[in-house]
Amino acid sequence: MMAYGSPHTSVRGHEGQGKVMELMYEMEMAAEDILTDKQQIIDLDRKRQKTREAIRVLSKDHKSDKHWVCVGNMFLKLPAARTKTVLNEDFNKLDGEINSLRTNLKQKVNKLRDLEMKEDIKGFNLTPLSKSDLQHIDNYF
Amino acid sequence: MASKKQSQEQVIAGFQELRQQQRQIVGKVSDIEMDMKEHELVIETLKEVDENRRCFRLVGGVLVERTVKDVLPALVNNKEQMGKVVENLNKSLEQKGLEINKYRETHNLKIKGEESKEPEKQGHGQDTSKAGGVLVAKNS
Amino acid sequence: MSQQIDISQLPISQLNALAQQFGEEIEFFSNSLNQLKLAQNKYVESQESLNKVSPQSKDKEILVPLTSSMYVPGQLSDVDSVLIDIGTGYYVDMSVDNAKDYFKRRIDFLTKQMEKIQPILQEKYKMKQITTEILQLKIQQQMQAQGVAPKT
Amino acid sequence: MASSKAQQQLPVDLELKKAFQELQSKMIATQQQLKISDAQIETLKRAIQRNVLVEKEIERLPENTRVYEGVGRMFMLAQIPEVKNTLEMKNKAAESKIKNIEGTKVYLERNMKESEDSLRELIISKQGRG
Amino acid sequence: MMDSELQKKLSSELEKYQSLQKEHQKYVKARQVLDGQLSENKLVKEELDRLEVAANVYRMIGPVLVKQEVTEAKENVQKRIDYISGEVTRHEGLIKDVDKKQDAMKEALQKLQSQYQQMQQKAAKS
Amino acid sequence: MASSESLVTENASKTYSGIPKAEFLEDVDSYMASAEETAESALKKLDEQHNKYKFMEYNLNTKKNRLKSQIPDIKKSLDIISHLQAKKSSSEAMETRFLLSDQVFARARVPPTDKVCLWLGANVMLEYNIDDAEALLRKNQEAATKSLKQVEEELSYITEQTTTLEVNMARVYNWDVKKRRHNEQSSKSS
Repeated sequence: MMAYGSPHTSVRGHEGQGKVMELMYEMEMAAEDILTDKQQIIDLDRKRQKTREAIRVLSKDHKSDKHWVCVGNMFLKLPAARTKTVLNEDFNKLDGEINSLRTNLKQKVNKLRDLEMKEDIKGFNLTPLSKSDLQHIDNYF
Repeated sequence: MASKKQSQEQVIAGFQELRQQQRQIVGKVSDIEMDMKEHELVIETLKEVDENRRCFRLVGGVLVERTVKDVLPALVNNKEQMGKVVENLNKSLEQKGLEINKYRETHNLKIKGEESKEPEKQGHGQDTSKAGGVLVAKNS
Repeated sequence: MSQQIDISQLPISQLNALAQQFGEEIEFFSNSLNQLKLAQNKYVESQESLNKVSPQSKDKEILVPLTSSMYVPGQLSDVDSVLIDIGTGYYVDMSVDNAKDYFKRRIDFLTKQMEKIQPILQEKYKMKQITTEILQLKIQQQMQAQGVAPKT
Repeated sequence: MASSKAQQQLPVDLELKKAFQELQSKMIATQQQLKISDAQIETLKRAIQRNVLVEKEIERLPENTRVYEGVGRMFMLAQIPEVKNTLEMKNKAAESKIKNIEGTKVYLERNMKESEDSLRELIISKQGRG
Repeated sequence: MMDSELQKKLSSELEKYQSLQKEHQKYVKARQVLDGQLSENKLVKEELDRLEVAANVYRMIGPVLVKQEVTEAKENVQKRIDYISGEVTRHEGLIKDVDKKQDAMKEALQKLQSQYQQMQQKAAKS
Repeated sequence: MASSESLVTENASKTYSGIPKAEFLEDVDSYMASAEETAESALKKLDEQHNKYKFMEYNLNTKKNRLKSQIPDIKKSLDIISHLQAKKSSSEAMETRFLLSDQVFARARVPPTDKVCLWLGANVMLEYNIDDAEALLRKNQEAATKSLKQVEEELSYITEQTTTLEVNMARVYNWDVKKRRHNEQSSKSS
């Protein structure tokens, strides 16, 4: 995983190209990782909100003593009290997952920032390929 | 010229038909091989458990309740049958390959872009199958 | 077919692009057609499975699908009504007959959708065929003009 | 090549050309329809064959074997004769479907032939005039 | 070099045009999604309209099926339909805007391109 | 035309779980000189290699999707098992609405049980004690998760190789543009 380079460094010799590419790759991976985590947090949060909504609705409903609760592909008829426990458990579990993701996310963001800082000092810009291609052609014209 | 052109197209169509058949056989073989692997895993699992345990087998939409000792031999047999089918398919695959080569020789066909390198590597026939135009009939 | 006249005036490159475009459109429409067909098959299956939810089946011993890979023995406890997922998070208790009607409606709906697509697809096939024909003719003409036509 | 050039230089009989084109697209459509019909028949026949095999398999089972019929995702306990009955009913339904499709096939083929004949007549009548 | 200025302009304009295209795609995709949601909700509404007032309707909230009055369910779905319809119209407006911008840019781009070509031809001759 | 080593298989020994590594083209000039390649033929080779990675990517994506649907199913099964465990010594039957077929839920009574049946594959279903079933499912869950992770890593490795190839293609292309430009200029000045 060593030999990488960006097209416009080619004219200036190839010292350190591999490093740059490696860094770029690392950064991309880190950024992607962050994005997936963020998406997951959003999904989990939506689920959490729904669970909260369910808890609220059921706490207002005193008519029915049993509820249909979805477990996998099916519904189980559970007593109101058990439903409440299940929902609360779900809620807490989701809460825990979201929180641990958030904590990790902070670290990941910091790491990415570190990587980007290095880039800044060296003065390499992260332009997309198409753009650099154009510049490259420009140079020759 | 019209008739000549027609026959060229027919030659190419015939060739593509053969390639299609080849691909179909390859596909079938890999399907059956996957199925065999699945059988292997299940057989291993069943060998480990009590032979009187309840075990069901699905036969064309009908689920039959039996025990492990009834199902296991049926599975082993099934797998053997599949092995034979694969063997036969591999034979016909070989034949198909020969047939294709012969067809290519007799009609003097070349795959475009193949002039400079060895024949197509196996398992990557994909790009040659796309539309017409990839094949060039040489008749000059 | 007024377009035909236009088509025959186009240069080879544009004809090529046009043929390709028709090809893509054909793919798109056949894809949607396939998807509709798949969805319809599911409805048909559901409709058929409702046929077995009948008074004779009351309390019958069944293997209950808990998930797609896990079953457990049980009994069918209600053969008069089923719960139907009508979409967007809504579920309705329906008598078995009403449920069958529901699926019939859905199947008919999809049939209509497919009947709308079919002629479009047919037309696209035709257009593609015409374009390819003209394209081939033009290529032949060009080859003749360049004197590279194979000997007859 | 001579023929294609000649065709182009002659004033094309528009009526004939149109009839040709119509026949051609009809032919393509019919052939597609026939192909679909053949494929449907093929699947149905295979289903029948499979059902026959299943029936044989079930007949070999000890009499008191518990068998379940697949209904959607669920399996419902059934008697062996019951299952056989269902299979036979399915086969009958499939056979009548095959008959239906074969009927449409005959219709399609006849229709096709009629179109061909009428085009032939058109050509003859034109030649007579020319 | 003379044409390098022009070249730069051309490429930057091209880039703008491409980003417009991307925007266009984004909106079209969003509208497709909305269209799908709209038709699904309409089908649901149709089904709800068929029901008797006493029918058992549930809404899935989180993992629980919560019973809902038929009238309330109908109102809810209608509200959703109204909202999505509004979104569809809004997206159509957005798409039209981008279309207009694209058309305008197309002309400018073509001019630039022909200018550039002329320039190149001149350079080749000299 | 002399046949030469492919641009990317020069170092075929470097692989990642059987996926060949695409070497970065450090020095286009010397490569093009030594390999006696025209830009066109070099690009074609790169493109072929690119297609091969795409093919592998497609296969891996199929695998990934299969695992991605398998994992939640196992999770669901485990969720339900925990309910069955809680219920197995009760006297009351469990009331359920199960998915009979697409969009249809039917009602069933499930008497307390300590047995479930699991599909093993190859059209075989085996009866398990709840605890054994749970153990098996957990094992499968772990294996599937691990496998998914590996597939994802392989996919990102392929993306990496594809990027390298794309950069290589761009470099060869640019090299060619530069050369043409140069030739034009030298012919002009002569």
